[in-house]
Amino acid sequence: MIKIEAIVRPEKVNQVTAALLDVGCGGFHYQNVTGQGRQQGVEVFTGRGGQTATRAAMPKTIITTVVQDDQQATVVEAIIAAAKTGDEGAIGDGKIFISSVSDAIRVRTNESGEDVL
Amino acid sequence: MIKIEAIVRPEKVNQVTAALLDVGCGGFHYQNVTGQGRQQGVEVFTGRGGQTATRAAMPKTIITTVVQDDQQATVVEAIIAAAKTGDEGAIGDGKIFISSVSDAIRVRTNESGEDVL
Amino acid sequence: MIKIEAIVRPEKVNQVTAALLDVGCGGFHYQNVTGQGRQQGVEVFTGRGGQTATRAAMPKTIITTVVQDDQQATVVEAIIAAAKTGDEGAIGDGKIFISSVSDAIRVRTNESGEDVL
Amino acid sequence: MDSGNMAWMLTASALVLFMTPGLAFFYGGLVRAKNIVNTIMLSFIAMGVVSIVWVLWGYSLAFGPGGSFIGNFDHFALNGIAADDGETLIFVVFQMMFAIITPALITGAFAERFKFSTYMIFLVLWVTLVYAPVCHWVWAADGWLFERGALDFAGGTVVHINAGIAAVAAAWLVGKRRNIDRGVEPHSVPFVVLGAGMLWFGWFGFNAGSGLAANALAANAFLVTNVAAASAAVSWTIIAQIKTGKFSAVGAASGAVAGLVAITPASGFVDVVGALAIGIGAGAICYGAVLIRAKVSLDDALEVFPVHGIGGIWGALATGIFAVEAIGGTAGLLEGNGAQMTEQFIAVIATLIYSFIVSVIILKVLDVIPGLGLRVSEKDEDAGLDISLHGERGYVHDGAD
Amino acid sequence: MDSGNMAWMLTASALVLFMTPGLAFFYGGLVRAKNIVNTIMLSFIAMGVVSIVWVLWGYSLAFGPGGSFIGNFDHFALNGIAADDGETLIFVVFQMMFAIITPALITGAFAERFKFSTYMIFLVLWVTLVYAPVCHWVWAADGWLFERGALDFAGGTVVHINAGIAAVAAAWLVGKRRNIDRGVEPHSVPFVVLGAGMLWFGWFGFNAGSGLAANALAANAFLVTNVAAASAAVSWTIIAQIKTGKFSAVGAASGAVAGLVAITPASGFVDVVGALAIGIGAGAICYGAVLIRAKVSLDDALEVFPVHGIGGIWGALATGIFAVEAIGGTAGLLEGNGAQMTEQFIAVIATLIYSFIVSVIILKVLDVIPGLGLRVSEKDEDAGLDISLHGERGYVHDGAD
Amino acid sequence: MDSGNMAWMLTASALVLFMTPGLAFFYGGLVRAKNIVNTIMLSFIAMGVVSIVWVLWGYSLAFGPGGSFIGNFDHFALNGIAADDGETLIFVVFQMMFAIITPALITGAFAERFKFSTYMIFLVLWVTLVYAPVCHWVWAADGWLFERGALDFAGGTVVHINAGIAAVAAAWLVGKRRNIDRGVEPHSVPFVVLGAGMLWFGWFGFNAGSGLAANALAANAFLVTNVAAASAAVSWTIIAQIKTGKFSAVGAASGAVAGLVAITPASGFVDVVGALAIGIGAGAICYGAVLIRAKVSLDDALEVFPVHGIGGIWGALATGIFAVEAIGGTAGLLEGNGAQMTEQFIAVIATLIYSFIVSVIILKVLDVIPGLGLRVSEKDEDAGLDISLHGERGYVHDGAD
Ligand SMILES: Nc1ncnc2c1ncn2[C@@H]1O[C@H](COP(=O)(O)OP(=O)(O)O)[C@@H](O)[C@H]1O
Ligand SMILES: Nc1ncnc2c1ncn2[C@@H]1O[C@H](COP(=O)(O)OP(=O)(O)O)[C@@H](O)[C@H]1O
Ligand SMILES: Nc1ncnc2c1ncn2[C@@H]1O[C@H](COP(=O)(O)OP(=O)(O)O)[C@@H](O)[C@H]1O
Repeated sequence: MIKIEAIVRPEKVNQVTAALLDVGCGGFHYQNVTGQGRQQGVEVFTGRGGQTATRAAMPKTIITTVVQDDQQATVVEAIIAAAKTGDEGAIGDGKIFISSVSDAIRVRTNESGEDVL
Repeated sequence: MIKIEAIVRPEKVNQVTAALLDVGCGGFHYQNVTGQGRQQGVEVFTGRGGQTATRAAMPKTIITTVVQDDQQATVVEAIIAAAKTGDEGAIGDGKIFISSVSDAIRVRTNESGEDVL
Repeated sequence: MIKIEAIVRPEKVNQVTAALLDVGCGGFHYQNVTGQGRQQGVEVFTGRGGQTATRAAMPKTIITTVVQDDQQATVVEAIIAAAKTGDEGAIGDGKIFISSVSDAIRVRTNESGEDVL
Repeated sequence: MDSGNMAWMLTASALVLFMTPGLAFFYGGLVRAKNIVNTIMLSFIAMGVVSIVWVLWGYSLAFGPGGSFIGNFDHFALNGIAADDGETLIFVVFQMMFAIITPALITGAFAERFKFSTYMIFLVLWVTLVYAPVCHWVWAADGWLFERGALDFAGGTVVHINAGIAAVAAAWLVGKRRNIDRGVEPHSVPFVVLGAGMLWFGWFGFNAGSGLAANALAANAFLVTNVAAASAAVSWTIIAQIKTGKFSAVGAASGAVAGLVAITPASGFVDVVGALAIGIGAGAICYGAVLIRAKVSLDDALEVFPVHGIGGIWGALATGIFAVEAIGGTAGLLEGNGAQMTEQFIAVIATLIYSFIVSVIILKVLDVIPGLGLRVSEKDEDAGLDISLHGERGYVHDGAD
Repeated sequence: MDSGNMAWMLTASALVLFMTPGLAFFYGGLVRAKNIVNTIMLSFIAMGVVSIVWVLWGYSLAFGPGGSFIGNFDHFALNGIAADDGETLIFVVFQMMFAIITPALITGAFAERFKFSTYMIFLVLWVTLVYAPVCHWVWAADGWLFERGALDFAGGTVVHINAGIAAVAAAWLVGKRRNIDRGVEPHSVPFVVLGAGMLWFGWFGFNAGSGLAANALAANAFLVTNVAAASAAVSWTIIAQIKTGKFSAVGAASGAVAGLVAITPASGFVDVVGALAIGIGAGAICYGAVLIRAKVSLDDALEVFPVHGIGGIWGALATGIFAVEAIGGTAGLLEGNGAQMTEQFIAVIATLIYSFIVSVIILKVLDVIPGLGLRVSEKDEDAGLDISLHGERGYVHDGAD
Repeated sequence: MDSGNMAWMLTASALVLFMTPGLAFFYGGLVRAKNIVNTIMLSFIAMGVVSIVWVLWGYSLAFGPGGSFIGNFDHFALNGIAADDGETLIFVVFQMMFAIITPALITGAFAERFKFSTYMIFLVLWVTLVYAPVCHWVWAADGWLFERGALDFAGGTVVHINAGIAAVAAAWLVGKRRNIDRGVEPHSVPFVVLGAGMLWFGWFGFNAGSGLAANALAANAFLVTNVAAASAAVSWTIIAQIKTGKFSAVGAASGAVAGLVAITPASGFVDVVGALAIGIGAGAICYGAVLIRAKVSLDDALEVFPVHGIGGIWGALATGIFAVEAIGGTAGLLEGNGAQMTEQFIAVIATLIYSFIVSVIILKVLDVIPGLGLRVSEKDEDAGLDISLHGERGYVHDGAD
């Protein structure tokens, strides 16, 4: 079992989660984070609206799904297709991290293993 | 060291965290996420309250605790006991994922290893 | 590749993220969580402000960065330096967990591996 | 009614109406985030349901001719009120706003677990069977308490004691919330203070409007209202600080409301010194009442009885103590008129008994009617009433939306 | 103008001004969190821009002498209004507040995607070319609709139909929002209800102030305004509940607004029974209109036409149906004066046609002017207008701040 | 006082009271989420503490007979004011609301780091030693500035310059906040605009109530108040847009407040053209002042001096420039009365000097009293004042509650 964590633009969440379901992911969860990578900062007003400051850390959403090892390629591809801005992509489109999960348990039934996903 | 991530119903957080302390977990943290699994969607109003739409992704809370390897069974059992709806359980009660952690460090003291947990 | 997750006091986030950039981290993301460890609870008012209750779970922020294996020591040191309260540290300063990441992919370019970080 | 008095009564009516959204936010901030929509809606829909009941038969029962106990249906749908009778029309309006907020106050007792459909019917029954009669007793020219000379300038008995004791009945019959052993932290302190600010603002219409004129009595009522709210906010805050070491904002807001409750019956009768005493007393007494309430098993979730019930009783008695003849025409205990205290006692006791009993009966009946019932299912309560009853989440901030 | 009437008109003007922040929150709660600042700002800046336009030339065009179609520039910068002419000064003020909220209402149609710089110019043009003339037709002594005898007490045609149909033009020309196939959940139901509460409160100034006096007519207008809002809130809530099983708070709030819209033209002419009919009708009709709107491809994002357009049309016609001679001096259909319906129809149709055509022309022109254009870029829309146009995030709760 | 004037003064008093919760939200939205409760509470408790001080001795010191510098204790606890003297009673009330909001304005300077217990004592001392005397100078019949003929219709010097310069003293003595090098993003823009909306609404009572009557002067004051707020909101917004490319909502709200501040002293003396000039000037000048303030090391956290101090000075001088004899009975510079400018200057300078010195003394004394002190500990500041001083979190949305 592997965990796939995709950090994407918040406005892409609906597309990415739809794509996950399309390729047969059994579930996922997502949450808002603030993230910074190579993306250039945006200018925001501070204080009473006179001054501005540059913030490089931007709102992102991290979508996590645990899948079977052999689903990695399909899922990653699906995420990329859904999360990319246009055909070219744009800085800040996000990253995907893969790590291994040793077990999964379903609370409702105590089942564990790949069936749970 | 292992990381136990339990995605549970938000209303179960107090019970689950109490259970974690009971079985000797040294610490945990939790946060709200939106998650979707097999749970059937709920109908919510959209726009000005005339139309409705079905949302399958529901508010969940993910509770994370890092424990020693040999605590896995006890902790998982405790979480399940606390997070299950009734005796039967209900769809949407959540899932638990286990993964390995290679090290833990305490900021305050620079200590590392199992003592930190 | 390793994932470094630092749970720190919310008021330390700016210092910690600045320290990460200083030591050459390519990116990070953070989010608010509620956490409990050895930290003693604080008293909060409940209901209509007459009664109080002790809450041991306190607002924390978790900062996640994925880096190359050999950066572990530098990054952890930087985080500790930035997140510690005073020279002594104080209970509740937080913890850092290390785990391994098997791959990283950049959404924009499909690149993968260490170059992505 | 001259244009000046009419101008003030139009304004005062708008101000009192604005109290109900204020209450929605005051109560809404105190509950858990998963029940914010429900809590706000309990107040908001009262503006809808009670307005209709009031113009159809509520006003007629409360102020129509009848007996010393209740009016009749002569003014059904405002029948018989001439289009150019501004004085009566604005009185209907002003009183409507009181009828709206009174049952909305009760909702604090059963917050986070009451069935909404049942509540809508409860509103109709309670305004008809409890509010209208008690209002008639105290304020109608032929009401029995009015005739005895009980003083209630702006609704200490009619509104606050009445709602406060009905809240006890409701909290008792609907039972304790699930999973609240750790206490409930208010999910939005800003909303609590926003609500308190709106209530304080609107209360000037409530009290200074209750003389139905823009005159010195109104100015005095306005003054003492502000002073009582202020001194109760300060006294609650300081007492809580002494006890806990912290300055609770929810406490300050609750203190202000307690002071406003207590000055309500007195606002046409006392001077600024009386107002200070009433306010300081209200902060202390209601704070203590909250602590006691927390010790008994009654889950009056948002402390309706400790604040409105006890605050109202304190105000009713304090009116008897501090009334100044030069202001409202009636002397109180301190000016040597001990007899007034008796009347105040009678009004309090009568309201407590009547309202409690009839509220219990109404709720019991609603509980057994098939398809109604008082309480939502455990599942709905756990998930939060917003999603389960209203199909709405209070706050949607996730990336997907 | 005596002091009582002046007191009421000062108050009423303040109340109507307060509706625009109310609208900001009502609309703001309905959009996604990434567009809250923009949505609020669309209303707030209208208070700025339109006030200036109004005192410079808007008032003069609307109420200055001229012809039956539009005034002239005689009162440019309020030229010729004496400093001691309180009656005219307060009329300028009161009417200014109407001119502010009308274009603010339109913003609901193009929420979440309109260019802010273009909007500021749109405000100037629309108030000048659409609002001022229609206002002149209906309310100026020499306006052609006024002379024909069309009834519009507080702005059913001038404000609501006018804004509602301009909303159709705007939603059509700016096009559909991106990525809304799943529907948009309101990001803050509390804000929606807060806004509705502020609107309801302020609307008493709107309607009960429109007689320009504190008298029985104002009291009646106040009464029927409250009753219509209440009954529409209840009817929308119940109908939606029957259809979906849930009690939508946004629905209750929308119902209240629909009722307030519908009673606006009628509030000086109907009695409480008429108000009940108008309110119940408004809740049902506007709810249905929202459902129909969702089926056509017009992305009138916050349902301006279904609520203000359809609600306003219903109100204008209902005024013709339910007008009671004893109240406003004109009988309606039910009292045998069928002819009034014709006038109401003419006013509705004229406003619909004129406002739609001129709004389309204004928007088309703004669209083609280099550097302007109606719609933000896809990138800005996706990222949210708050960050991209305003350099502000609505809510900053992360640990770093 | 006739019923019409009384009606308006009752309303105006309620409106001014409502400004303080407005300020709580305006300021509250600007701070970081961890200090929202504290910031709101700083305003809210002023409603408590100052009301008590005012009726006990504040009013008497400000308006009691005495000398040209300060009143005396003749009216301690409103002693000697007859129960039927509505005119005096409502004046006490109306002025009380001004005494409440003035020190609340100061709190913006020391937001996010001031000790709450010290603040409660500061309120008592500052209202007694600074507010009451300055108020006496300007508005009491025997005040020295009043006798010289300085114009301050609604409180430009008494309220805004006074609070603005005290804010400098406070920001200086309490010192800079920790960890703000990256600037502080307002944590809730909606709350900022909500607060601005409430302030704008309440300000009609502030300015149009300051003539103590419902007449043409009040109507004019209302008109110019709205126009100045509007034009300052627009001018600030546009200037900031030119400089940064973004339309800041916080800027628009700040501009509106700056315009309201600047028109305050002038509102009984200028016409609509003067109001446009004052408003546009206020937006530009206060925006510039904010930019300059950001360059000096004074951490006036929420820009109290740039907006209220500078805005108030601009308003005081502009009153001397734009006063129109036909409106307020005094001509200004543009009508050839250059001498008025001298009086305006003297009033400004006297207030700046007196308020600054006495504020410094008060704060210095409070700083050295054992157990008090101005500033919270570093630990408390880092953790946020809500948890550490108030035992409350502003927002609790986590799953556990
Ligand atoms: N090394 C990293 N560890 C954790 N998160 C990262 C890392 N690098 C980037 N991220 C996350 O991914 C997001 C997108 O990264 P960014 O570098 O801006 O985009 P791109 O990869 O297209 O250049 C960042 O905002 C951040 O949340
Ligand atoms: N494969 C998965 N990866 C990540 N999270 C998951 C996965 N499957 C389920 N979840 C999370 O667990 C929650 C409960 O899952 P669900 O399937 O509804 O319950 P059950 O397992 O009882 O049928 C989901 O809402 C989601 O947050
Ligand atoms: N075993 C654990 N698993 C996950 N998170 C933990 C664990 N122990 C501590 N934490 C997190 O770290 C934070 C700091 O821990 P705490 O024990 O209070 O500090 P310290 O390590 O300085 O004593 C906690 O609030 C919690 O969020």
